[in-house]
Amino acid sequence: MAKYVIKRIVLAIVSILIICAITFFAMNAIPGGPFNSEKAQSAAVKAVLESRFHLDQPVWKQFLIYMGNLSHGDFGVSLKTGRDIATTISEAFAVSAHLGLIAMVLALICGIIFGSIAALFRNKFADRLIVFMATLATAVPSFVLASLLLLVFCIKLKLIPVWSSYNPNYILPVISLSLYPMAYITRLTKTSMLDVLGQDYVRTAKAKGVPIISVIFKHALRNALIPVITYVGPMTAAILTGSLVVETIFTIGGLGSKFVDSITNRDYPMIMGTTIFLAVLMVVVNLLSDLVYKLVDPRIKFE
Amino acid sequence: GGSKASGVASATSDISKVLRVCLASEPDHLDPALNSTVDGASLAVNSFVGLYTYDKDGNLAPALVTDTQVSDDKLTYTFTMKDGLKWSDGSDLTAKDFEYSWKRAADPATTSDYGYLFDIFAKDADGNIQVTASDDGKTLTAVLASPCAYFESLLAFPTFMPVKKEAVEAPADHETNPGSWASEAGFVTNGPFTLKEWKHNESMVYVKNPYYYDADKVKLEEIDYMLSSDDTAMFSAYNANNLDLIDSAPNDELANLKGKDDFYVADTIGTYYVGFNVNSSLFDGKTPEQANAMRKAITYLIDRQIIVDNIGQTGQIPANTFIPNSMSDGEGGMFKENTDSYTYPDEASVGYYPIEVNIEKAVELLKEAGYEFDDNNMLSASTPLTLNYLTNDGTGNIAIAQQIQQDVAQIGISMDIQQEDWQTFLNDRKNGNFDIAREGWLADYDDPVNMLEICAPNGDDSGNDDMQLGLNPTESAPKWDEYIDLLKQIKSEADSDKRLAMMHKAEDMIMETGAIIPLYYYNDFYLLKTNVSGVYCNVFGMKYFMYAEKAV
Amino acid sequence: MSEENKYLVEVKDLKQHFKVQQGFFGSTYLKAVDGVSFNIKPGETLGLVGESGCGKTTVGRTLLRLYQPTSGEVRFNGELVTDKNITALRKEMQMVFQDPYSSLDPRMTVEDIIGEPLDVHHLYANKKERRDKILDIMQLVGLNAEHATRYAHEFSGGQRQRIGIARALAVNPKFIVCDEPVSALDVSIQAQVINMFEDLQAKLGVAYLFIAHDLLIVHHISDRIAVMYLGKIVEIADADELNDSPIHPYTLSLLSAVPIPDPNKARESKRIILEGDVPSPLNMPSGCPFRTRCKYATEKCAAECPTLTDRGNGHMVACWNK
Amino acid sequence: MDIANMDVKKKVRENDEQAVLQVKNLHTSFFTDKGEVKAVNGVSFNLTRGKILGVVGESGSGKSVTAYSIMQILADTGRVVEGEILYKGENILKYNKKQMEEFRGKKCSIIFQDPMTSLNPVFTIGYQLNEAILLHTNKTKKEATERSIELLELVGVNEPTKRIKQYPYELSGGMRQRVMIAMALATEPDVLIADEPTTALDVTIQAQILELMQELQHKLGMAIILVTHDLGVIASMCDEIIVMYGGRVCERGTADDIFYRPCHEYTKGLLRSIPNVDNMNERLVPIAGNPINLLNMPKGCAFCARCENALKICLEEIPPEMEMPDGHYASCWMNVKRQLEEEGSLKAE
Amino acid sequence: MEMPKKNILSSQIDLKKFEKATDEEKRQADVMSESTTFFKDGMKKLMKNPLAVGSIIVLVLVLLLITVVPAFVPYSYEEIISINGVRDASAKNLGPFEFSAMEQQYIAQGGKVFPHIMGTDELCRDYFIRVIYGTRVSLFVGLFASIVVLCIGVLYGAISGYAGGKIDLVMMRIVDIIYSLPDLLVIILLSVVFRETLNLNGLPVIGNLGSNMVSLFLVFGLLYWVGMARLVRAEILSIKENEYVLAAKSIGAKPGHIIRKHILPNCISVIIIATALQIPSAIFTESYLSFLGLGVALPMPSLGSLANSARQAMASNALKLVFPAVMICLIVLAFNLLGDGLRDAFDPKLRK
Ligand SMILES: Nc1ncnc2c1ncn2[C@@H]1O[C@H](COP(=O)(O)OP(=O)(O)OP(=O)(O)O)[C@@H](O)[C@H]1O
Ligand SMILES: Nc1ncnc2c1ncn2[C@@H]1O[C@H](COP(=O)(O)OP(=O)(O)OP(=O)(O)O)[C@@H](O)[C@H]1O
Ligand SMILES: [Mg+2]
Ligand SMILES: [Mg+2]
Repeated sequence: MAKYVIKRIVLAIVSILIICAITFFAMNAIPGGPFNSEKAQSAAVKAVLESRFHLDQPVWKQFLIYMGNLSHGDFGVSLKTGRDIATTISEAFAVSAHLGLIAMVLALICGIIFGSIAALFRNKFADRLIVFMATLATAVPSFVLASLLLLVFCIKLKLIPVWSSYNPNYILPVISLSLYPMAYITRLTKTSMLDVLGQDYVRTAKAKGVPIISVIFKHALRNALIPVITYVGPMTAAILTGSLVVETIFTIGGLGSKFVDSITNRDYPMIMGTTIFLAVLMVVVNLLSDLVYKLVDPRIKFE
Repeated sequence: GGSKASGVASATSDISKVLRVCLASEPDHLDPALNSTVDGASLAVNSFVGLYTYDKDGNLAPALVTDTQVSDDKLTYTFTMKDGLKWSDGSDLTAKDFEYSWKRAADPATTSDYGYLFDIFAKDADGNIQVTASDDGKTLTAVLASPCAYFESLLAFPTFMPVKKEAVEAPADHETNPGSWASEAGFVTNGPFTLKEWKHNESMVYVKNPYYYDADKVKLEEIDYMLSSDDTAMFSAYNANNLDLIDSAPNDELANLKGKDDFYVADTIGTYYVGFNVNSSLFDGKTPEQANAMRKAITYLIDRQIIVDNIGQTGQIPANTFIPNSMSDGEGGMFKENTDSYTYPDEASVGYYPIEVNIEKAVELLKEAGYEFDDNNMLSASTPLTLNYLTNDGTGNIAIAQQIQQDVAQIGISMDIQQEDWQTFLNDRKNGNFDIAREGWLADYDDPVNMLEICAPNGDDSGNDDMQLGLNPTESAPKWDEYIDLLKQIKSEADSDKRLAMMHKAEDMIMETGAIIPLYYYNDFYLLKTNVSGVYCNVFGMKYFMYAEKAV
Repeated sequence: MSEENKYLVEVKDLKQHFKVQQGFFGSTYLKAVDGVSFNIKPGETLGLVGESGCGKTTVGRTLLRLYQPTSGEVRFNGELVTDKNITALRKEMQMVFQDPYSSLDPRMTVEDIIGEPLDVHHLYANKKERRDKILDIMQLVGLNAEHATRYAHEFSGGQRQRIGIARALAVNPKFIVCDEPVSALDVSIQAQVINMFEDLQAKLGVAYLFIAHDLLIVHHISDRIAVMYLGKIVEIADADELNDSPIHPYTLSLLSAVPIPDPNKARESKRIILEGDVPSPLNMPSGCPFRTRCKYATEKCAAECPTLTDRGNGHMVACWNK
Repeated sequence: MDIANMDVKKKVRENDEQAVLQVKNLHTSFFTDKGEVKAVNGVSFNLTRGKILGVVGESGSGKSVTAYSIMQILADTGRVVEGEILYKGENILKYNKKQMEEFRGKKCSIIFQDPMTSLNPVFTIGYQLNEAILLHTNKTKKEATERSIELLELVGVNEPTKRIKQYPYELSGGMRQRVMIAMALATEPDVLIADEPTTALDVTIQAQILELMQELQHKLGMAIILVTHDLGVIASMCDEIIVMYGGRVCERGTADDIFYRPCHEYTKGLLRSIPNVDNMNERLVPIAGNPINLLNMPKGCAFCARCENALKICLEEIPPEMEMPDGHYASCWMNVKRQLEEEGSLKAE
Repeated sequence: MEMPKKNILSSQIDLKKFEKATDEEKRQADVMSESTTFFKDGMKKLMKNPLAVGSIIVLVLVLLLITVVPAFVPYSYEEIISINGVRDASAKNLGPFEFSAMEQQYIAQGGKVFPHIMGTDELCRDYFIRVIYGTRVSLFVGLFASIVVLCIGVLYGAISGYAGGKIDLVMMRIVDIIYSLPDLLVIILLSVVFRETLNLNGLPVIGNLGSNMVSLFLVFGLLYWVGMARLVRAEILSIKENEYVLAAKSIGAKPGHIIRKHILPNCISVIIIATALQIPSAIFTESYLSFLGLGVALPMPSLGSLANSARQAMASNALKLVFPAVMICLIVLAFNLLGDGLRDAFDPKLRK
């Protein structure tokens, strides 16, 4: 088990190194630079900046310098704001993760319940309604959804403030964030539940005289969750890291817009920092979801 | 670490003492020396104050000085400081702080975008600018290299605001990271407000600085900034009464806002224009004159009135000169005026051409350039013309691009719109990867030179020269050496009449190339709830909140 | 080489060790077939029986080089089978599969399925000849011409198995490996297919390696029978001989475990119940693989693996004690 | 003509006393996209205490569906459309949900064909055994565990204390089937239905399991329904046998009746199509044709299309069930024909 | 009434029926069910699924709308409305079926003006025709992007799945890495690179859409094929397990033959389903890119860019957001439901 985890981590580090390299060279290949502005800087300032951030070196050397710094935990500072990147990311992530976790838990609970209900009442009205709603929820682009929520609840009904410096509005962002995964989990749970309900061991449980509710929520659900976990892993990573759309529309200082901004600003260390952070998060979440797998499905063996 | 503690609430519960504002998204720097944006400048003027400031009427007024002495040659300025000036931490603020701050801002190592403004100062043997504070810190003496008509206005500009040496040099990395002292809430200022709380990309809370020299007149206790660049978000928040002031709104809403009580329009000094790449392959095989004619032809095709009415929508004035209409001439008058010594080529409209569309003229000019037309004034298929229009994203820019596309299509010119993100756009524009590009400039100080510089080739002339004038010129590009010389002369000319004449000449030269097509003069609008009074702004777009009052 | 000794198929010390992934990086070898030798004469049927997982299928597939053998050699008609000549030899050696459902491509019509080997080996001059050949073969295995355009999923198991056999016969092979061709079929259908195998053998003179786990069927169809246990052949003898006087303790209990479809005989007979399960092929016991379940097992069995020895009349047994 | 029904009534009355379970004229259908699949078409039989009833028939003849109908564990689309299932005289089809849950597992339990998939992979053996015990008895969890260990010992699982902590995937097929049996026996039901319990297993393991079942039946005395298509298993295990074809019972009687005096053409054909133990080289006589398609049932006898002696009446009318001597019943027109010939109403060919 | 055994038969029984049946009669009893192919069977199932049928109808209607309607509407998507050659600057942001002042005047003078079914936009263009064109563009993006994804994904997945072993391992690692690369970075990079390298002015249709759009396709193709590749690989791995593949091998068929004749036809249904579901996801991604300002070239509208620009005016003119948003929902919903329907009908894994 420990050996497995270590192996996974080693493999992940290799992947992350490759991702680092690709990202580094790709971002340097994009035209534009962090210090471009409408008016040109004076040559002296330009020289100071370039040498300060090693931009006068060839790209491969910059890469080596960056990786060298990274190896002792130095992510550098933002070229735009001069703020420390590790701090910036951790602050933004704290915000995104806070929202994301609530959204994900909501999505999981509702998704699983709705999915199970749909499977149970297969081809009945409840099933059709749930499936239709879930499909509909995945058919609305997130920015449209978020905008409409804002329009209805904040502007028309005035139930929730659009913005407030000390009492931020987290209900609508959470809803916007969770609707899509909720719908997806609902559909996934339904399919996999139906599959499981047709399995022999469910028949065995029924034949033992286990009450139907127990059959579904004890015997079937745990098996039905296995494919859901596969999806939930990457989805959690995606949601925890924030969504540009939701952050823009609801004015939230999360990681999603940070990342997009860093790219549009050509803030190289910030791009690298967020990319590495996202990749690591992805690895961690995937590892965790594999461990959860093991928890749910004892057949999974790591050795 | 940040000050993200969740318990931090508004310092005051009295909403009438809190102004809630959204100007833009998070500024890169709150250090006034490093700021390079208009929104950042608005933050700076409300948390710092320089020797001068702007008053309610938009006029320059002394702030921290009691007296200013100017030598006869207009080269030496001596400022006497007010008594009892203090930083927000209670420590004394003296002329020495100014000496330090200016020298710091002028130092390339500080990497201030506006460092070049200090080029007007005379340099000593070490290359330092000649600014000295008296030992008692009461007076500050500055020596200029040549007379500068706009020097006093610079004194109210953020780059010239003071920063406290001890605070700036407190962070360990202050040498390589000059702005780091002001990258979190709680830094020392000398203006009406200090930053108390900063949720990055969400909000900032500024509270009143009791040590501000004019603190008695400051009625507000707090300013809350929403940090967002999404027009829709800020407009929604404003409409939901969560904000008192926003200085941007969705383009589509402007038409409904005009004329309302809470809609304010302010003059600014700036021009929205489009610029040709004079080295574009479009002009291959043409003589410089023909190339000029081609560019001017486009000028006559663009319907500026529609752009102003339907896209700008805030009562902008269609432009027929490059230098903005509200720019002064340095002698107390306006630059854009027919005078005894200078009349514009189109006297009636005070500009280079009437703003009405003139298709016949355009066709005529294009014919000069060798293009053929059919009887309906449509470009003949044998001499096609396709332009590539480079713009960055942004609703207004895109709409203008499409409008122009339609305008030139009227005589059969086709135009591709190339829409890019800001950095790619800057890069492509700088490198001349376009035929026409969207341009615009809001003046940093009220002097035509600030506009004229733009057409100088890159280098230390602080130009941006996206038109590529004088840069590796092709056969068909205008000769530009004369302009560069002229610009140098303007900068060192002490006689203001001569200077004015030279500046008109420079503008004539620019307009003659046709490389710059002015569309309209910028103005600035903001939405301010009607119960708020005392907010004002200057022609550079900086907004002053300290004298605001809110009726409940 | 004298005529009588000429074998159609000779298998010598065939081994098939699969590399199996263990954990993330590690891997071990699974000895699915571990040194198997036997011969088959032209027109003869050799039955191969054994418990599930003992390597029967693997023997058949490795023999036809569907798997690359780990070691050992196979001769066909005296010629060593190698990677080079295998394509040509596929015309001589064919296979019928166990599962009549997964062995026929659901997207192909019967005609295409049977025609595929003809296509691959270019055995016809024109479309008509192809069709005629296909219809001939279909008739041979008892399918109607009108079935030609139907898809496999429309047929019953027995019919599907006929299609599978027809495909194998299309190239006129001399030797067919039948991998449990009847075990998925109903009893009544089994008999149809078994009879067909017998008829085809009589008519075409093909030799079979007939793999099955149903001893009654194998006994019925085979001339000789080989018994496998964990990748090794433990006994090989003439069918009747093996049935009447089995020697190896495993064969003995295998035979006794077969339920006899006759109530009176069933009441009389006494099952020899083997204790425990077949060991995992990943974790084989040392020496004789059967020793863990054998009541005669001695220390020698644990130390050394017995080889096949002839007990007269071609009855070969691999056991130290019997 | 009412011959069939009358016969059923008579026979049922005769056997009422000893029967634990009676199935009367059971009809079960699946309502699928393609139409109604009549999987079971009027099956009747009695299950006597302490006896093993074998059910043979080819694949798809409705053996499993009959068993599942008794347990009420049919797929969603399936429904008993007609008939009665009497457990000690009570019609279980009238049971409510609660009673049915009580019936399942406590009164009657079932073992499935595939031991590999019939145990829930995510719970331990112990958990699954305990669940069955806890559901139907008042035992505490600890007592249930003890009972589970006892049961595992009973079915010959070695090291039961260790096994209860293991997951199904850690056991071999034979072991799992033993666990299934232990689970089925947990509450000592009156009726045990074994739906092809050994089909998926090797002969040697099959022998172990069959031996075990016989032993347990002697010890516990419950009635067993053994569903299989292996005539060998039937011959060695069962007291009584019913032969099914196309959802109907063709013949039922004691093992000797069926094997030595078969009275239905299908049974006869079936026996001819297995190798003769005495003469292995004798050619088999297969039943021609293909299994029937339940969606496309012939009007008359389900077997008629494949029957070499089929009569014209076979194609048109369903044969009535006739008692051959001594509780041996068959539904075949050939018997009627023979009688008619004996009577002389029909000339023998 | 008890019936004596010997008298079991009354005279009602027709003795003639006890003659032996002929083979012909027997054969009639043994009818084989009607011949169906996998495809026919699946179609039947699909047609029984109301949601899927509804989706097909919706999609057909949408297709009709975008192909037929532009012929009838006298406006063009990029042109400012003009009356008698005079631009109508007053026709700005009109509501549905409203006429501008100039148009009203014209009508009063007896002129005929085609109604603005969805009003006009801020640049005085007819919004209905823009939505129609936006639908065209979005659908085209969806279809084309899916095709690109399909081609790359199937090829890559097929190679990886069929080759197996080390090659598979390496190829799948590459997929993992591409999976975790920051999309946006790659999108910006690729669109810049493609713009520099592609010269599309000569090409029909595509040239019209602009290089942004083409780079968009390529971006989709290069970024989003990984999902398809994984799917195809998994499918092929499972198809490879089937004995018919082994059977083909035992016949002596070459790998190419096996892939062509057996593997591809058997995973085609899964691929088609995945492609159907890819279309809405591409439409979605395009709308997200429009949100970022990286959408299609101007003045060509796409549903995403229309919705995004309408978002700005949503407080005062919600309808402008609603029209394209509803269109996106309709198309995406229809494709999703159709994809689900196709899966239910054609996925071999779901049919037993
Ligand atoms: N391709 C393969 N890779 C790895 N192991 C394999 C492979 N094929 C078979 N095996 C293993 O080899 C052993 C022998 O398998 P094989 O299929 O030959 O047995 P068998 O006797 O045919 O069994 P059955 O009666 O169940 O068909 C088994 O343990 C099986 O798991
Ligand atoms: N869920 C279902 N839906 C539709 N038809 C079904 C269903 N379950 C069973 N059937 C049909 O009912 C008939 C009887 O099936 P059953 O499982 O009882 O056969 P069986 O005699 O047990 O066969 P086997 O020996 O293969 O287990 C079959 O034709 C089958 O197709
Ligand atoms: Mg096998
Ligand atoms: Mg069954």
